[in-house]
Amino acid sequence: MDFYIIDILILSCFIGYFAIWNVTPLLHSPLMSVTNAISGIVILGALQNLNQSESLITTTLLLLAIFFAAINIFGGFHISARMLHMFKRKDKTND
Amino acid sequence: MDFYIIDILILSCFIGYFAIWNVTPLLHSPLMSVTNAISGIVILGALQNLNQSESLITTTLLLLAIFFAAINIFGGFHISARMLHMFKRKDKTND
Amino acid sequence: MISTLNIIVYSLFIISISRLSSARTAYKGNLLAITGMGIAVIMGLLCLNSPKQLYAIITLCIGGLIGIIGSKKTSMPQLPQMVALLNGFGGLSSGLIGLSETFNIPHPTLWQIFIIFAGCITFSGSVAGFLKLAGLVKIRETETLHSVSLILFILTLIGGIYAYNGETEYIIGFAILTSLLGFCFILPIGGADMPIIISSLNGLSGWCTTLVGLSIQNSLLIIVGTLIGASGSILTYIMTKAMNRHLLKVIFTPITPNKEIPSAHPEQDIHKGTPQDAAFLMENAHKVIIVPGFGMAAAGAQYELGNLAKILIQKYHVDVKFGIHPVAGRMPGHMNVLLAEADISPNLIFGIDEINQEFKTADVVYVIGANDTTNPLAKTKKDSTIYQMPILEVEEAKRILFVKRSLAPGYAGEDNPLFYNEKTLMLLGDAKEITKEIITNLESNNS
Amino acid sequence: MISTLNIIVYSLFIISISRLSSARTAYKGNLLAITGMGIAVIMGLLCLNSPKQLYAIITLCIGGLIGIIGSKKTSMPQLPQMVALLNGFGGLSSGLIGLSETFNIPHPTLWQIFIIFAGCITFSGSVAGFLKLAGLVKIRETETLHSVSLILFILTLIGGIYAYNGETEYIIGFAILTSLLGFCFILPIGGADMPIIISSLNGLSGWCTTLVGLSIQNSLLIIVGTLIGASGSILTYIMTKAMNRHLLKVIFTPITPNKEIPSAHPEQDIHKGTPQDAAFLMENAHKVIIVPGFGMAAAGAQYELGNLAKILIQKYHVDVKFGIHPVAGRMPGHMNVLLAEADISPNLIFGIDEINQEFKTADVVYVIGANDTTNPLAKTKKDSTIYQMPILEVEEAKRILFVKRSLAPGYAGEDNPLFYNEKTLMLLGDAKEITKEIITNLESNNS
Ligand SMILES: NC(=O)c1ccc[n+]([C@@H]2O[C@H](COP(=O)([O-])OP(=O)(O)OC[C@H]3O[C@@H](n4cnc5c(N)ncnc54)[C@H](OP(=O)(O)O)[C@@H]3O)[C@@H](O)[C@H]2O)c1
Ligand SMILES: NC(=O)c1ccc[n+]([C@@H]2O[C@H](COP(=O)([O-])OP(=O)(O)OC[C@H]3O[C@@H](n4cnc5c(N)ncnc54)[C@H](OP(=O)(O)O)[C@@H]3O)[C@@H](O)[C@H]2O)c1
Repeated sequence: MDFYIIDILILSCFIGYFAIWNVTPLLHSPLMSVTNAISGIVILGALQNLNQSESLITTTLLLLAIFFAAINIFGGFHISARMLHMFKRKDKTND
Repeated sequence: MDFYIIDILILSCFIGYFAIWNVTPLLHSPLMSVTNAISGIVILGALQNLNQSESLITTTLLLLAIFFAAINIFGGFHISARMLHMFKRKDKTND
Repeated sequence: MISTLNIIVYSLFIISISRLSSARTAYKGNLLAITGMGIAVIMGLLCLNSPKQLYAIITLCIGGLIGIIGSKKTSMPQLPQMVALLNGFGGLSSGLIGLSETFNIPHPTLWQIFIIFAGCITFSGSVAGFLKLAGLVKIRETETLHSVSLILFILTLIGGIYAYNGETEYIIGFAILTSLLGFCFILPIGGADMPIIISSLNGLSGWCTTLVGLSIQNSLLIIVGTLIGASGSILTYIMTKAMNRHLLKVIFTPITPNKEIPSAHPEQDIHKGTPQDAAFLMENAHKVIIVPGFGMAAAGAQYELGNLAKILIQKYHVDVKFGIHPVAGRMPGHMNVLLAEADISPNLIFGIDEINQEFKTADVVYVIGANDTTNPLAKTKKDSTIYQMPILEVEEAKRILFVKRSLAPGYAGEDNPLFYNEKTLMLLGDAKEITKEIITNLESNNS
Repeated sequence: MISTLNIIVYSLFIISISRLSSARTAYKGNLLAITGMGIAVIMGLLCLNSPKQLYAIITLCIGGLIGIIGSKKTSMPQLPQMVALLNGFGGLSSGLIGLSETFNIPHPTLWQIFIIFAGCITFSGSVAGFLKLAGLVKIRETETLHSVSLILFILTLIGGIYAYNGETEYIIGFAILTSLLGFCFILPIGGADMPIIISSLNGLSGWCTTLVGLSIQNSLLIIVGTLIGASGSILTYIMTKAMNRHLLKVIFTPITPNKEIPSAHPEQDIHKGTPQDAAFLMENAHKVIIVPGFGMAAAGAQYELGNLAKILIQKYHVDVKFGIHPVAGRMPGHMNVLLAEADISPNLIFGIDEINQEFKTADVVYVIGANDTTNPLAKTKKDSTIYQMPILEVEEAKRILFVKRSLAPGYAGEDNPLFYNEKTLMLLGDAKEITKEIITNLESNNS
């Protein structure tokens, strides 16, 4: 099973590689903020652990983790949407 | 464990997707012959099974499989090299 | 250890494919793939125990030798059939592995049935493709073959169920039925649709590898197979786009070529020209676009074409460009390989979108052995197989020179109205000969 | 079921990133990513049991609200610091998860130690980056900070070993030490090197997610984390290439800005100009290239720039182009976002390679709030931080108009010889005000 995880790691690296070289330099800022928001997926780890959490301290820590991840996710996607909206508009007026 | 295999399948599909769109149409013929040669990797399956093979019939079938895979691999890489060599040369004379 | 090697092998393969993004890096990319394959095969051989190791090495060497000899004997115009055949061998190999696995156990698994199915289809389909591409068979009774395919399909389904229940005879029967099915299925498909079929089979051979990987739980095979499967499928998609065909249409409405149509126009309707005329038009042109097609490949005229371009550029300072349709030739990218063979600069070569903007300003278009890819019927004739295929709009140029041996239609079996166009000069004859004569004329003139 | 959802989620993420390949598809790409995240979060919430589910939803809503408000309050020039801060929160979240896991078990695993380490470094490093980008700290004692970092690094190592042995206090101590380390480590790094740091931290936050995934055996987190980790790392590579810097050099040889240099040249050495002069030069030019830099962003002059371009094109038929250096502004691609904000057509915007071929034929270059990215010292001054960074070769144009408030150096702390160039006219003042005045002049003239 561990072998498969390593395969998954390597394959994901390749996908990251290909996906990023595909991104136009024009959109490097949105790229950073989108990937930033996506990395908030770590919230799933907090949610998953929250179920097993029994002590107050771990629950608090996990809720804090959820809190910060939520800022990251909502803030990140919102600001990406703001940026990309401008590019979309720009694109429309010229094509 | 099965889940991981599905992940591996999906990720490989994405890599295939990205890799192929990256290939210049100029090289679609070599692409086909390279991927063709690479698909000869199935020879590993034959080799792996050969070790466990006990009857004459399975050994024969597997050796046949090795035989055809070998044609595929050597023929495929050789013809790819021939094609790509021409592109390399062409490239040199113009840059 | 083996797991690390696995990772190295598939990484090398992935990198090698992504190196095909430019002609400069591609050759080394192929070497990477060869390295990967070398590692994998040696790894596989080392895991074998003694006598079998020897057998395997001997088999491998014989097969390898045959492969290399086969490849050496293949000329570039024959490339498509060679690739088809090799592809078939890959599929056959998977099929044999699947078959051999069923002998060890009372009941075959579903994976094994799938492997046998996909492997045999790939094999026999590719062989059928090979025969068609090599021009060794001409099919007229597509209707009959269609019915046979249908019956075979039903038989195969039934055979598959029996095979799944385990009797060795049924499994072998199933394999044979599947092979016949693949053969009869691909045989009637129109020649013009072959690029699509070849790339689908290319993808299918990848999926075979995936299935073998799933069956023996080997992630290397799964990854590499899927990679190739996906890439072949996408290439198929690109080709169907380039020809504006749907895969299902390709398979289920094969073309019956109507070789009779041209007789409708008597030869008098065309304007015949001589190589002298062609040379005159070209040397006085500012811009000449050369549109090569499969006939150029068949005649092996690529070197002459290279010389023609050189003399026009160097002696007459003509702006020479090559326009390549994505399906010109007999497989994707085929024409580019041929032009590369003749050392023609990639800077002179343009794809369909770019070159279609240039025809308007071209004085002469030299259509050499191309036909379907220039056929304006693609825009108008609804019941044609090339209907809505994007074409090279040579009609827009001031003059069109058409080199071919007769007024016969192209691969798609469709008459070409351009032959009878006012602007067209037909140069009937072999592509190589005619181009040579044009060059002789151009060389002798003192401008 | 959950496994299928996982696949959908990461596929959506991958597709959304590949949609960023063009401005046309990017907005929808972001929506896809949001959809994916929505599915994931709802899936996660549904698996929770009752009271905790409520807590989680409330926390999520509060956090989300803060995030959205924060994003709304961020102006586009402030983008870099906002992205840095959000990135830090992502890291903090991972760190907290790692920390909480260690409370459940007698001995933390190696994964957990790694998560805490990477999470805390990402968090505090990003906060340090935020402070520098927002201009809230100015560091002069880089040497001292360097020594502090070294000591902290050794302490963290020791702390890590103790933490691995299990005492809760040690683990918390370790987390605090790591956070301090990240902070002191990033703080002295030169402002000009921030794009590199920000993209590395971006990647690092991805790797944190991977580590959490490895620790809780969740393939979704592993895949998504690695994807982001790899993408951030490659972006870092692209940035180091664009600035010709090595990551290790960035980290270990921070820059001490020498704000004193400019005093060497008295103000008399420069040619001062007025907006009238600028308007006169521009309206009589055939080709004007506008080179915006961070100062333009700081002044919020993008709308004025858009108007300037419009009036020059429409009223004076000038050929207007924008030249954007890859590190212009304060984060990768920053300047493009600002120009997009002002509705400037992407057809007018060119990257460094393209625009550098255009300066030769330009009559006027309007350098507005850019400095380092045009500094010819990058070619000659070996001990400079910008040494060998590719620059926009504005020197090649006939006339250079330089808009900035003073003769102070740019982010890299390097004097700019262009200020004293014969061709240069310095327009000292705020970028927005000056551009406005130029526009007023252009509007009032009747040509
Ligand atoms: N690229 C691919 O992947 C691929 C693969 C398979 C099929 N196809 C199909 O093949 C066709 C390609 O179009 P195309 O325009 O390249 O070729 P085409 O339509 O097949 O036409 C080739 C022409 O060349 C002429 N010709 C043959 N040998 C010649 C010789 N020695 N000297 C001079 N002329 C010669 C033939 O006419 P005469 O007999 O009158 O000389 C024929 O009309 C399309 O229909 C395409 O769909 C493409
Ligand atoms: N793109 C990125 O990813 C990134 C991220 C972080 C750092 N950096 C670094 O930032 C620099 C970017 O170069 P750059 O040429 O864009 O900018 P720069 O070299 O930082 O120069 C900006 C100039 O704008 C002037 N300025 C500031 N506010 C102004 C205002 N309101 N009106 C008019 N002028 C004003 C400043 O001069 P006065 O004070 O005299 O007005 C300053 O010299 C590079 O060193 C780069 O490495 C880039």
